[in-house]
Amino acid sequence: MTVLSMLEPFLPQLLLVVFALMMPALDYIFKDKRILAAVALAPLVGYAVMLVAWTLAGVWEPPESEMSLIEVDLFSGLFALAFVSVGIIVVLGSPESIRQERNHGEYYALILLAVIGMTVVALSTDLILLFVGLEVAGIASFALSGFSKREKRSAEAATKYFIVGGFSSALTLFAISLFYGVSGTTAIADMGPAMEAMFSSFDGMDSVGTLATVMILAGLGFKVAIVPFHMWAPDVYEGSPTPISALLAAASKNMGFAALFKIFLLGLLVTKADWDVAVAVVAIITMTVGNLIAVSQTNIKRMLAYSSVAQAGYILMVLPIGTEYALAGGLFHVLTHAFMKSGAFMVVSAMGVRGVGESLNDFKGLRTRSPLLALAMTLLLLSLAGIPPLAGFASKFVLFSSAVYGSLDPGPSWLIWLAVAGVLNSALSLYYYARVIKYMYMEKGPEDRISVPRLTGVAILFAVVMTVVLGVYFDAVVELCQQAAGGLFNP
Amino acid sequence: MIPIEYWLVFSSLLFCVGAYGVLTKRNAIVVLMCIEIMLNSANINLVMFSSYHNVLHGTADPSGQAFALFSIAIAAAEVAVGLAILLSVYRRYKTIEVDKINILRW
Amino acid sequence: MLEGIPVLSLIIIMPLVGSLIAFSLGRRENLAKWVALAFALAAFVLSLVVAFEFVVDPYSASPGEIESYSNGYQFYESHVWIETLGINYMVGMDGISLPLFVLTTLLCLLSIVFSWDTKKRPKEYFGLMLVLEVGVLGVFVSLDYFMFYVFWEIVLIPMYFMIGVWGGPNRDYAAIKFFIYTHIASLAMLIAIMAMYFEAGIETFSMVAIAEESVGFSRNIQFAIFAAMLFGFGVKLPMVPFHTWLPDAHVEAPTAGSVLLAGLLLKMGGYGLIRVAIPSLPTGAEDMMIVMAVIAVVSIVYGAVLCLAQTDLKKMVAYSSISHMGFVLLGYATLGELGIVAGVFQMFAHGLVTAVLFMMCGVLQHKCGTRLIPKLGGLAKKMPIAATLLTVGFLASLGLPGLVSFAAEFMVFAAMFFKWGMWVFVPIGAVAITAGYYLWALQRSMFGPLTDRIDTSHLKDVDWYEGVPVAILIVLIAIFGVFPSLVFDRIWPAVDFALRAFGGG
Amino acid sequence: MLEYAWLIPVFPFVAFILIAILPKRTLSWEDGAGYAIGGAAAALILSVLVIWEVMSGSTMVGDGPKFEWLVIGDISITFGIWIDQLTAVMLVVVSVVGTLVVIYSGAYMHGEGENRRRYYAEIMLFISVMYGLVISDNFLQMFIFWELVGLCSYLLIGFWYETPSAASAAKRAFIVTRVGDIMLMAGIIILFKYVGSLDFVTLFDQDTAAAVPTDMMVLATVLIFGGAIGKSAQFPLHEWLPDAMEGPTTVSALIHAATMVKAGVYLTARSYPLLIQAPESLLFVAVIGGVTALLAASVALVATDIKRVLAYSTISQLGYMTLALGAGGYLVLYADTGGGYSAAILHLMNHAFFKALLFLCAGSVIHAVGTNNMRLMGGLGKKMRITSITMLVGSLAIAGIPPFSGFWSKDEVLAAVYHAGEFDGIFFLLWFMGIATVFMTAFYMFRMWFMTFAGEPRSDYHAHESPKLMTFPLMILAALAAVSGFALFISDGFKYFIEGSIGGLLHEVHHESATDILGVIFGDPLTYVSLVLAAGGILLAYKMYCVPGFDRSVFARGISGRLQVALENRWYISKFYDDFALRVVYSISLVADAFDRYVIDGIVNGFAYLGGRSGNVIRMAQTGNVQRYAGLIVIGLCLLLIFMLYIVPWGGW
Repeated sequence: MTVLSMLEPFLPQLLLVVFALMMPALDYIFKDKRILAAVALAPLVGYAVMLVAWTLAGVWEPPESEMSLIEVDLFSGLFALAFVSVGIIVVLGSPESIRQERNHGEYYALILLAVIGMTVVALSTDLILLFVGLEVAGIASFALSGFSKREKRSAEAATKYFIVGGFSSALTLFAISLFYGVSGTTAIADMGPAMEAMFSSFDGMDSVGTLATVMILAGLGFKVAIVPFHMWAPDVYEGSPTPISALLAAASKNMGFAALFKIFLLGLLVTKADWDVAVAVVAIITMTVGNLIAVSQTNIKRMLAYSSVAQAGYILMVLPIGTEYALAGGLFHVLTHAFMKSGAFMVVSAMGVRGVGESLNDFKGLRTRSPLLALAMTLLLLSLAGIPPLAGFASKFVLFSSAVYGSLDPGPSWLIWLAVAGVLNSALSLYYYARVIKYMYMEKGPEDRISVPRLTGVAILFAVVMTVVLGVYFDAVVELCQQAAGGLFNP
Repeated sequence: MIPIEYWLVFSSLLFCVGAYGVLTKRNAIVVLMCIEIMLNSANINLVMFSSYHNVLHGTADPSGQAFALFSIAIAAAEVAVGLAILLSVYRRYKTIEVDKINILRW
Repeated sequence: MLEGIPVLSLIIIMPLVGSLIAFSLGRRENLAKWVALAFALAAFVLSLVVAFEFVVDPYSASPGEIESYSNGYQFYESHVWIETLGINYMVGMDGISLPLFVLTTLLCLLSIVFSWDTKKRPKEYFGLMLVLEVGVLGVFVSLDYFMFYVFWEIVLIPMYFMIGVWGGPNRDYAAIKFFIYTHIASLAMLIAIMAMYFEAGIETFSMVAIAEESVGFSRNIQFAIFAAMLFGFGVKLPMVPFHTWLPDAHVEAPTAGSVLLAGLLLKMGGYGLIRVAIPSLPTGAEDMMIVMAVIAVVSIVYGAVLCLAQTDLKKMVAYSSISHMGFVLLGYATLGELGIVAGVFQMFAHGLVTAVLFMMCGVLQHKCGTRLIPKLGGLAKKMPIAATLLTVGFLASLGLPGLVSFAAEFMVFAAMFFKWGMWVFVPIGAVAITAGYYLWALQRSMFGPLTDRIDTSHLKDVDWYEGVPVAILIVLIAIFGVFPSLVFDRIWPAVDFALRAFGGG
Repeated sequence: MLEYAWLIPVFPFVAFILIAILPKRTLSWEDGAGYAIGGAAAALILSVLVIWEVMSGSTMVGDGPKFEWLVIGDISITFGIWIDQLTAVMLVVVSVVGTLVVIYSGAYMHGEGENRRRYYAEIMLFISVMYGLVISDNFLQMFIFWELVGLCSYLLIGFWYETPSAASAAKRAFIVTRVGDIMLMAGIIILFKYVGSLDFVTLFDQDTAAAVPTDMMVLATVLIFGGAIGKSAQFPLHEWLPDAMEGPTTVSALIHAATMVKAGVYLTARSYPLLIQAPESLLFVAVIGGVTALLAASVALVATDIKRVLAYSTISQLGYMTLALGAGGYLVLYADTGGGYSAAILHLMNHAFFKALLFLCAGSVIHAVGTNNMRLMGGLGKKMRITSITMLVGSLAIAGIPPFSGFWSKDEVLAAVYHAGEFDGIFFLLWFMGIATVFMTAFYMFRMWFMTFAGEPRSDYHAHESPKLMTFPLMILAALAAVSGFALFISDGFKYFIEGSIGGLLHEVHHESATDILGVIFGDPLTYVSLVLAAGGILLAYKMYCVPGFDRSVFARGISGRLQVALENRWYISKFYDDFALRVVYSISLVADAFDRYVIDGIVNGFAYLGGRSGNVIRMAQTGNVQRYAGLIVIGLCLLLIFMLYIVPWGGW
């Protein structure tokens, strides 16, 4: 076999790499930086189109490759789609929000690299590749979060992100090394059986396995920002350039979930009994803490950060439930969350572009200042709160109902409390989302009107449309998610 | 042949040393180095497990060592980015003492 | 004349279109009320057509004899919506939904007329009112749990805005309290729905299909699900002790908001109980029967007692709603045909009566600038029409025979006596208190010497857009009071059919 | 033509609608008095035709036209009309008094201007629903009209709503009677449960009535009589009636003397077939009646408001009727005679006439003097001849002086009570109460008459006889009050006639010729006892209030003084009610309100507060120091490890 055929499954990634490398060069050529964005957009859109085409055609037979490091299946496809769409939204929103910065080339290059890393994580079926993907995305986003040279907070965000990130990638790596030790393989699918065999032959090994499980949970928990590994998230989301906050909250988080799903539901399902309660507790704590703190925030970006912590808690439900249907719900929520969150951040970014701050008070009377932005924000927030008929409700519906489903016998009945905690938290979250709406619609603000920046507007429109569409008609998506979940559970 | 436990203890200690450094050292550079130490402790594990593979699992398997190489490369990249970030921090804060860098909080 | 016309969907769409147009009016804000009026009127007329086309007792009819009829529901439509989860767009109407459905279109129309002189952000105001109408109408005709829930939640948002934007001084608190409190309740209901869906395990959210399965659920499951539903619907009803959102919401809400809130939103709770909870979960209902009865009686008495203490006329009316919706729950609690039919009729009656009361409170608010009883007094001299209308409203609300509420209350009491004997004297006692607080309020606000605590120099009587809706409602109150069978004849066969699970019918 | 009897309420109702909605100018004379008189007169003619039919022997009990009001499953409630002798008598009473009062109002309400339209509308509504009540053939239908007459009384008492006392009196009247109505409703519901129908024709069938358990029957009948207690102002719910005098005098005459307050007696008489199933409740009825008669009469002794005197005397007379009904039930049960029953109904009719007369006379006096206070009157006899004479007739009638109507019926009542004593000793006690009441009645009536018409004016006013329009009804009523007692002797006698309405309960109905009746009456020593007492009362009144120089202060001292104070405070009963309503009920409601605000809502807001504030505490962990974050990661990691290694296996999930 030739190298080429070996690389065939990586074609999209290679494409992205090529463009990423072109970027700095183009930076010197073009004065109008928006062209860079257009160029960066090209491979992303291409990839997205390809994914959609594959999905519609229903062909997910991966090109045969000797080294089974990756699996090009619907599961990875959906995640890739989420990452790419977020990438598109972010790139669309960027030129206006970073126009005072220099080195746009690097900026777009880094975004592309981050997307590459994420897609690799989604594709990988092997711990090595998984780790590589995580780090590629991670390092790229470290740099991105510190991209804004004028912002003091940006640099601080980068430092914190980098230190905590490095720390937890060390955790991840150590955990992986332990897994490798006890299972003797780096192929995720083979881990489970091998570990069982190991536990039966060597006593004391299972506690090593537990240690590894906890460490990987911590390491990846950093990416998805679950309590208590979430502390970095608010600071970083607040400090980074807003489009990057969107990237982190919507895409990077989802990458973490891709890894978590793969490792826990593909690799560690056999030892589920050991970790499901713990993860359930973490999930409940996460959503509760996230929402409680979000209530007391006055900076929208920070509030959104905590809300995405809470969302992480919802999605984390999938692991302890651990059923196909639950995973479908998780995937669905990952998708919808990508659109809702990136959209919300883009609204903040749009206001930033027009020199309006990002604190709650800056949203006063947005109804009169910019009806469209207000409307978009309202829809996105209501969707985040899970109000029908919006995407957030649909995905939460599937997610929570999977908990109810799991709790009915024969399942463990305590799963119902996940659903209860979930709905109570949605009600709690409604408080701070509704407060923003109140500020926009029920408070008097400055009279001057805000025009919506064009490109950002397009990005927001994209997010909003997806939010509404996925809420009103989500038949196809749910079906895809179920297929994808099925693919992961019984390949 | 050295008992596997020794290796495990060693790598774990190394890991803990690194972790301790990350938590306590105020100079960001030192923190950076400590992270490297942690990564390397993991690398030791990988290599060791790989070489003890047939003891544990009865077969030989090089993927651990390959993994180690990957992670070393990644670590290098990470350090590069890290140092760049620290520079830009130093430009604005005129310090790289991590506990001084706390505008963003609550 | 309705062959093949999806008339229910048409009626639901009507206000939706209207609201979209109203929102997109741009600068021509004063057109909004006309748009709203037009579409609300259209919906109302259509619903009247439905009411006349409605077959009173379809259950004995031979299959295919009635146009678009499916086990118990007329004007039935069903389209696949979310196939993977078995969610369908499924609407239909029976004798239980018909009165409430028509009531909805009527009250929306009248409240639009009533708030004719709204100056503040009219296009949003009327648009939201129409959105609300969409939600309520949807709730009353959906036969699919998912869709039911969607419409149920849609209702919250416009009401949140109406309170929050056009509300009184303490509107922020009231609005968010209403929003979150009722939202929590809906979520409890949501979990119950999920549990029913999976326990039934037939891959569909159709109420009818699930009901057929759910009657067979194990006693514990039924009990748990019913408890959740009772909470979910009970908060809307509202039942003590989950009622405290109501007075705040009413006191702050604009008049039309209060009318729709008390006239329609409360009914959603009562409707849900009889449409979903009780028939689908017979043993669960039986196990909760006593709980429901106790809560109902407490609500009736407690609400009435609280009314005595109120100084704000509107707050008094709000508490009286708690008391009167207690009758609905009490009727249901008997789990007998008589009681449930009476409960459903009580919802209809209360819808008409409470609308009058809130509208009159609104009139006083607009004209006198206050609703505080101690500040009012002797207004009958200055505004005789208002005084007359308010008096009739109060009398209707205290269950005066010949007016609409009487039949319901009498039947509820009868049903309770049949079931629990002498306990009936507890709620019956509340009737005297009811008379007490209404007449006392009337005496202090309308009779006696003209007050000097407010400037009554240019006090004028009701305007046409206030008087006409109230007058229409009062005429209806009288008509249905004298001929309650107009409604009862449609309700009881439906209830009879719904109670098959109890061996009834 | 009985099946057309349903038209009787229709005419006044039409008049009500016309007066209510017609534009002002088309109302023409007196803002609608014309329409009112027309409606009332039409009803009167029909009523006379009805009683004519009935006297010629045809009734309509349960076989009249029906209207299905409400059907739920197998429960169906139908409305219809029920016309028997009792109904006929009530119809005549209502229509005669109603018509005369409306005519009288034409002059009396002249000064009211704009408000007359409201007045006539409400009066017409009242007359209409009163007819409805009388011809109901079913307890629920009766209850509906029962409540509606209460409503009309509320509206008319509060006719002068600007005066606070009127407004509050109206409210009190409605609420107090409402208490009775609630009892009535409960009674109806009980019957509904056991018989499954509310039609008289079903309920009065002794076999179906037997379906009700005895104790339930007692309860039901007592509750139904509770309704009567409220409406007919029996003790202990009688205090609203004196307050009701806040309304126009015509209203008092029509509603609170002649018709509505009789509804309770009518109801009791109507439910006789049920009552005699439960002797206990008969006794209850009798005792209440006796007590009421005595109590009310005693208060009337000291009242100085001319209308209040009449109000209390009304209560007292109603007590007579109830007493007679209670005793009559015993007679029906054990002596197989309708004596008490017929006496009650006869007294009902007579009282309607002479009490209406008295009220209208009082009205014309007030019209002339402009005050209710008898202390300021006196010496009107010369100025207002017709009024004074007609009022004298009325007073003689109520005092029970032959041959005026009151004598006959009151004597029948007392005889019946005494007779019932044979079957239960307590009736003797009640008889003594009744006989004492005779004395008091005579006294206070003539006290009133003397204070008003005799002697010299005690304040300066320029009284003059009222216009013809007012005196004409007075004269007619006076004639009726004088002769209506002779109904006892018409054709087969009133007794025979009225017993027809409870025919089912009596085994054999015996004719009595006029001569035997007279023989019975004047052959009985008790008759003379009551006559002597009545005469004594009149004489005492004459001594105290007509002959000058009598020192009334002797009564103001000692035990009688304290008694007098108690009487002037109406035995403190209404005071007790006010305190109960204001102190007890209202404070309970205030407590409940506080509970609702601070406890129930407090809990809700407490949760909200926790949700809102606890975030502020938790977020403090976010110090901004990155090493703290890393430290938390390690701590969380360790906690998780402990949790998974130790707690989870131990917890046994």
